[in-house]
Amino acid sequence: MDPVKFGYWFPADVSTHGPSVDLLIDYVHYLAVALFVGWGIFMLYCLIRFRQRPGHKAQYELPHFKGSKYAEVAVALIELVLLLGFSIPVWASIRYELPRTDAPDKVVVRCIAEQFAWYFWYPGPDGEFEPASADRIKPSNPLGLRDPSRDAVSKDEFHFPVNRPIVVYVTSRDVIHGFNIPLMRVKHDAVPGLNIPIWFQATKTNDEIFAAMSPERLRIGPALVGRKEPYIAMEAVKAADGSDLLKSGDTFVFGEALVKGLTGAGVQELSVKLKFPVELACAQLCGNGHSGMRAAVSIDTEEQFAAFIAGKMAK
Amino acid sequence: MTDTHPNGSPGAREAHGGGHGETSFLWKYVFSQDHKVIGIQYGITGLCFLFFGFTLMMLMRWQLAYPNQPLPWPWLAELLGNIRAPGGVLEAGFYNQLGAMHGTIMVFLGVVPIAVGAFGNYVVPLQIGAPDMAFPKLNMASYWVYFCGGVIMLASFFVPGGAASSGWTSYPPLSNIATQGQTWWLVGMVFLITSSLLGSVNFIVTIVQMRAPGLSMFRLPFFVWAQLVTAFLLLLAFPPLEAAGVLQLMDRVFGTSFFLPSGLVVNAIPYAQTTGYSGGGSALLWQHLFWFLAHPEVYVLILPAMGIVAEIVANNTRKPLWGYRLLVYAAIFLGFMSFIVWAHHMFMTGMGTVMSTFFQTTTMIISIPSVIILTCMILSLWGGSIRFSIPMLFALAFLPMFAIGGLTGLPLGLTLSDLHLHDTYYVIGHFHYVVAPGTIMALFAGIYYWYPKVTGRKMSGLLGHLHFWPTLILMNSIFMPMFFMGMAGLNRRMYDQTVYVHGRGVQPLSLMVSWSAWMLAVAQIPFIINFFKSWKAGEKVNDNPWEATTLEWAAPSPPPHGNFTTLPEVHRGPYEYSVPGQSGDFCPQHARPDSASEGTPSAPPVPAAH
Amino acid sequence: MSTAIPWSVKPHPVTGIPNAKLGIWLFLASEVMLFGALFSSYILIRTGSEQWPMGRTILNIPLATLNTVILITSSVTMVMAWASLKMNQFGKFKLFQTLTILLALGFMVVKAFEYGGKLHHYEVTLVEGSEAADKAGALKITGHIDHATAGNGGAITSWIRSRDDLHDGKISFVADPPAGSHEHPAAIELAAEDMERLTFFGPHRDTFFAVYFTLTGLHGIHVLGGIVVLLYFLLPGSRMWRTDPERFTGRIECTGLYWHFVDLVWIFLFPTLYLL
Amino acid sequence: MSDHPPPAPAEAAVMPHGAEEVRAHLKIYLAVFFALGVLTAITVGIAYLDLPSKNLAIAAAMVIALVKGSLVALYFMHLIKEARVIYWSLALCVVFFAALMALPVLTSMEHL
Repeated sequence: MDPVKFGYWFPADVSTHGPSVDLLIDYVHYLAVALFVGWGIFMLYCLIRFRQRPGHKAQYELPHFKGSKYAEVAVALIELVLLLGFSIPVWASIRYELPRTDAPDKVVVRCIAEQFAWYFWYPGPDGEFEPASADRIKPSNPLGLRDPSRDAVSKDEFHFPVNRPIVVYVTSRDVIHGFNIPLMRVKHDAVPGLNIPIWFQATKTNDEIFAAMSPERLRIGPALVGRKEPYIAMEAVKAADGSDLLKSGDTFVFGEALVKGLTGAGVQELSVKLKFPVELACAQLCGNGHSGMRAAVSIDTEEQFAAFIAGKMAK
Repeated sequence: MTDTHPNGSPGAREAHGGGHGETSFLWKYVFSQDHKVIGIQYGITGLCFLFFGFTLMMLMRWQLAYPNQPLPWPWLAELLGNIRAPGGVLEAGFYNQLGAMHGTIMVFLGVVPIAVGAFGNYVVPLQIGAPDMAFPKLNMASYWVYFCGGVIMLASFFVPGGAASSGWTSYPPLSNIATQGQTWWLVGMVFLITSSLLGSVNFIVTIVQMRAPGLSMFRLPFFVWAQLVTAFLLLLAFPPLEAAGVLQLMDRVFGTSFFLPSGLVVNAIPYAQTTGYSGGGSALLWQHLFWFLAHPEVYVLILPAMGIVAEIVANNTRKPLWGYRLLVYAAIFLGFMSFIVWAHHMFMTGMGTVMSTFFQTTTMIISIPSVIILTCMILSLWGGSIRFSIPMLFALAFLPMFAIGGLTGLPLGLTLSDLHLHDTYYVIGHFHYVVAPGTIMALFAGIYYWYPKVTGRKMSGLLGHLHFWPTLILMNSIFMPMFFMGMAGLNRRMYDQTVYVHGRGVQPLSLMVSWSAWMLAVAQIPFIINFFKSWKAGEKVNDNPWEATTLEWAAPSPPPHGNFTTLPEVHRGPYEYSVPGQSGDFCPQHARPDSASEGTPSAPPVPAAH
Repeated sequence: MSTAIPWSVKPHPVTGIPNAKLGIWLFLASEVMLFGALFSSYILIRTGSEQWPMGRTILNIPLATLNTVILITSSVTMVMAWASLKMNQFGKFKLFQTLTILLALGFMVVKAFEYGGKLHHYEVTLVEGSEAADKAGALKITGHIDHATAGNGGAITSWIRSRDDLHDGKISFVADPPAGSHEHPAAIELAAEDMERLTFFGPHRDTFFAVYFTLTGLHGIHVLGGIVVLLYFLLPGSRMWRTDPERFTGRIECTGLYWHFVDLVWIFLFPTLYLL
Repeated sequence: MSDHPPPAPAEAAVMPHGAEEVRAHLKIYLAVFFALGVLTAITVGIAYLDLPSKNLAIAAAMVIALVKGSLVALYFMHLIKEARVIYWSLALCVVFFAALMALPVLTSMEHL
């Protein structure tokens, strides 16, 4: 697999429909750049050739330009091709085909967003979702299920198996949120009152992505305290007194003590990898905690996914 | 000739002056009914709001460049107070207030009032040879209603909980459950909408009814056409937002549920338990009503800018605009289509395939007239004798900047590519290219261009260059990186983008954007100096310093009350530059055919000062 | 000499109308979009709702019909007022203008009764399984709070959204007569803990009432605005008749256009809210 | 008072409501009033008829309202004989009104 990099252009792409999204974006940009460069060269040429100078006079009447008409027709045609060839059919297929045709191996998940957390709700072994009611909501039963032991509910951690169609019913219970996994080119608003199905299929597991990802140098500062996402240290750090603060390969979460220790040891940047490098972000402004409304996405193997569900059921 | 003049007697000016009676300072400059004074009022107020909105953004940029680090100056943190900036670090809620109010202020209190209120008010009656707007009292009222709206918006920063913080789009239910500031925002918007409605009625009537004799619709300068289309957009697109504002006020004040679906759970408690709300509304209804306005609003922002650029390009290439009629038809078509594309802002809300196909098709169609307008303007350069005056530099910069803004709209208008780019920094880059390096550059061009008409003096060229070049470069170094940030998948409205690994990847770009933004503020200093200094100390110029053809240059500078000393009569189209067989290179619209053929560049004779 | 704005009185030779007439029509066009947006919202919310009450089962049709007739009549008197000016009969103008204002006021009075009836009508949602619910035989009852018998009934003066707003924790409630009967059942005592939700028929009660109050309220504001304008032209504004009759007639024509538009809106509000 | 008298023939051509003509219109106003009253009675009557289909009832009520509205607009507001510029403005308004009425509800009905 290609190395997974972050920044400056498309992020890595681990979904089946992603390449067509990227391709369309590329094509539109080819068109845009061609037009822009064409205009730009023509404009610069005009500015130089027709600058005001002694002896040069403006022409009242111009030779007939056919070029502009051709250019406009060409733009319209290219847009038509992009529209009819890409956008409409591919969009229709990724938005509609699967939830309707019953794929036997599909995984159905419900995603419920709230300020500021994501809940992922999987049916238990019976394959049915329990009835839920807002009146039953309490910390131990965040979705208000009739019998919380019969379904699996995960908060801020989204597991699903690789190479299988995943159907997610996205909704929100307070304000509008945006369900967005940039690495999978998946995005949809979570609108209260609507339960909207979207689907996608992953092509790489979390472990493969992790292996292909280059480590990042994370700036150490007080802002890290309280972050929930687990990291894996790529270098060992010794505290000021010589004891091991972090060993290479350690899985850890930034806590107050750790950050203090790192700062005390004079560490400004730390080489780490995210344990779950695929992230789910909120795309719609949803309040003060909007930017922190993050969930980890884990693309599992079948065994990992089964273990995950079993673990959630056991609780 | 003046005796049979259907537009007024030779004494129109005196009569007009007599009409307003009072000449005290208060009535002459504060509650003036003269379109020129009102235009200047709009302009100054709009520039102040523009500056204020810019300041809000500079604050935001600190948090984005240096997430969670205290502000560099303790006095600033102290000024903001402990609620807004505890320990000098901007608070997330305050950051959202800054974001929401930056958008609102820039669009509704800054750019539109300058583009329409200031330039439209000042220039349109002059360009059509009218003594004033059709309804001077209404004109005054629309300024003061706008002013009140602005004061309400500013005051909302000081109410408990601060200003509106749900984005300039104010999507419910977030805005429904937001603090009091949102109610102030809604009331302020109702004022601003009312002001726009009054103004647009005035503009349309003025342009339709009060053109000078001989000034047929297809002899109107393109700027007037742009203002006419804009006025229709304001007239017919704003009321739905007013309706939406009323509905949200009902929701917030009287507890209705227009935008609240049943079964909401806020903070893990059923919302009905805490508020007794009934439910049954639709969260997306607001988006429909909002975007029904806000998409045409994009063209309200851009059309007057195109009008300004067209005037300046024609004047500084010393030749007629290429495809004048095509430009006019394209502008009308653009205005018309802008009413039926709005839901491309809502592709990610669960829209079905039929409607999304409809809206992406109309969106692709609307790109055609934009391409035509831009192409016409660029082709107009061909065969000219191009003067690189300061207004022309800004106008020329507008063309590629608007092109970038327009072209980057294409991937957002197609559902499939919108899938990745929706709600990311790409969107921010896109519409800022249209509005900031696009429209605002055109507004600067307009200020430099019409300044001699307003004051009788030119702005300094040296300071103009010092303003233009850094502004052009910095505008690009602010907004170009945003496309790359958006491509990387970074969502907009993020208080702290370093929460995400893909956000950390583009954090250096964020730093670059912030520094460019702060430097852009510095780059405006020459403009501010120029603007105020030239008022009294600028180079004195004659009534038509740019040797232009349109009617505003037939009036004295500054034009007196009632505008024209002799009422103009129009004999030709708006851009008769370099007409073959004439010695001068311009032929004003009002020059009589016989005197024009004599080719006196400074024709017609303008009576001595008053 | 009032102003030198061209075509402020005489019609423009090309367009055939004076400025103000074009202005008022443009304003009305924007009003069409304003009410259009509200109607559109109404349709969207109604089509999206699971059930929607028939307006005529809740609202007072006779009063609304009366109001329709009043408003139509006022439109006729308005057009007659303008026609009188055209025929140079200032006395008749004053008469018809006065009649129009009286009819408009009549409309508002009827409206006030209609609103008042709604704001004093209550709905109680009873707690499932409570004694009161068993007694009433239903979870929701509508009716009036019996101010005479409830010692603290007077405490309920303002807008009540939840039972927590009750001062004394209980009310005496007279339920509506059952269908087909006109006899009110006897008052019952309801304690706060019996009630899930207590609300009058105000805008917050449900989306039907939200739509009803918003649309009729906004229309009512338009009527009030019209009354102010009509009064102005009946009293101080009519002095202009002596100095500039043509301009005055033009102003009355514009006022009339506005007033007919208000009538027009009601013509659509009446069936969509009350009858369907 | 306006100090620019327009050419007299133009005025005659565009001002249809001379005193005589207005007098002739009075009968029309009363007829329209009568028609509006009758239509109001019909629309209330239909509502109490309990038509078999809800859509039929809506259609009937809307048709009557449209007729009534047209009468008011055409006769009281003189739209039957009005300047072209007003027709154009209103035509524009009607198109956008139609878009405003149709598109949001169509979109929401097509929601998944």
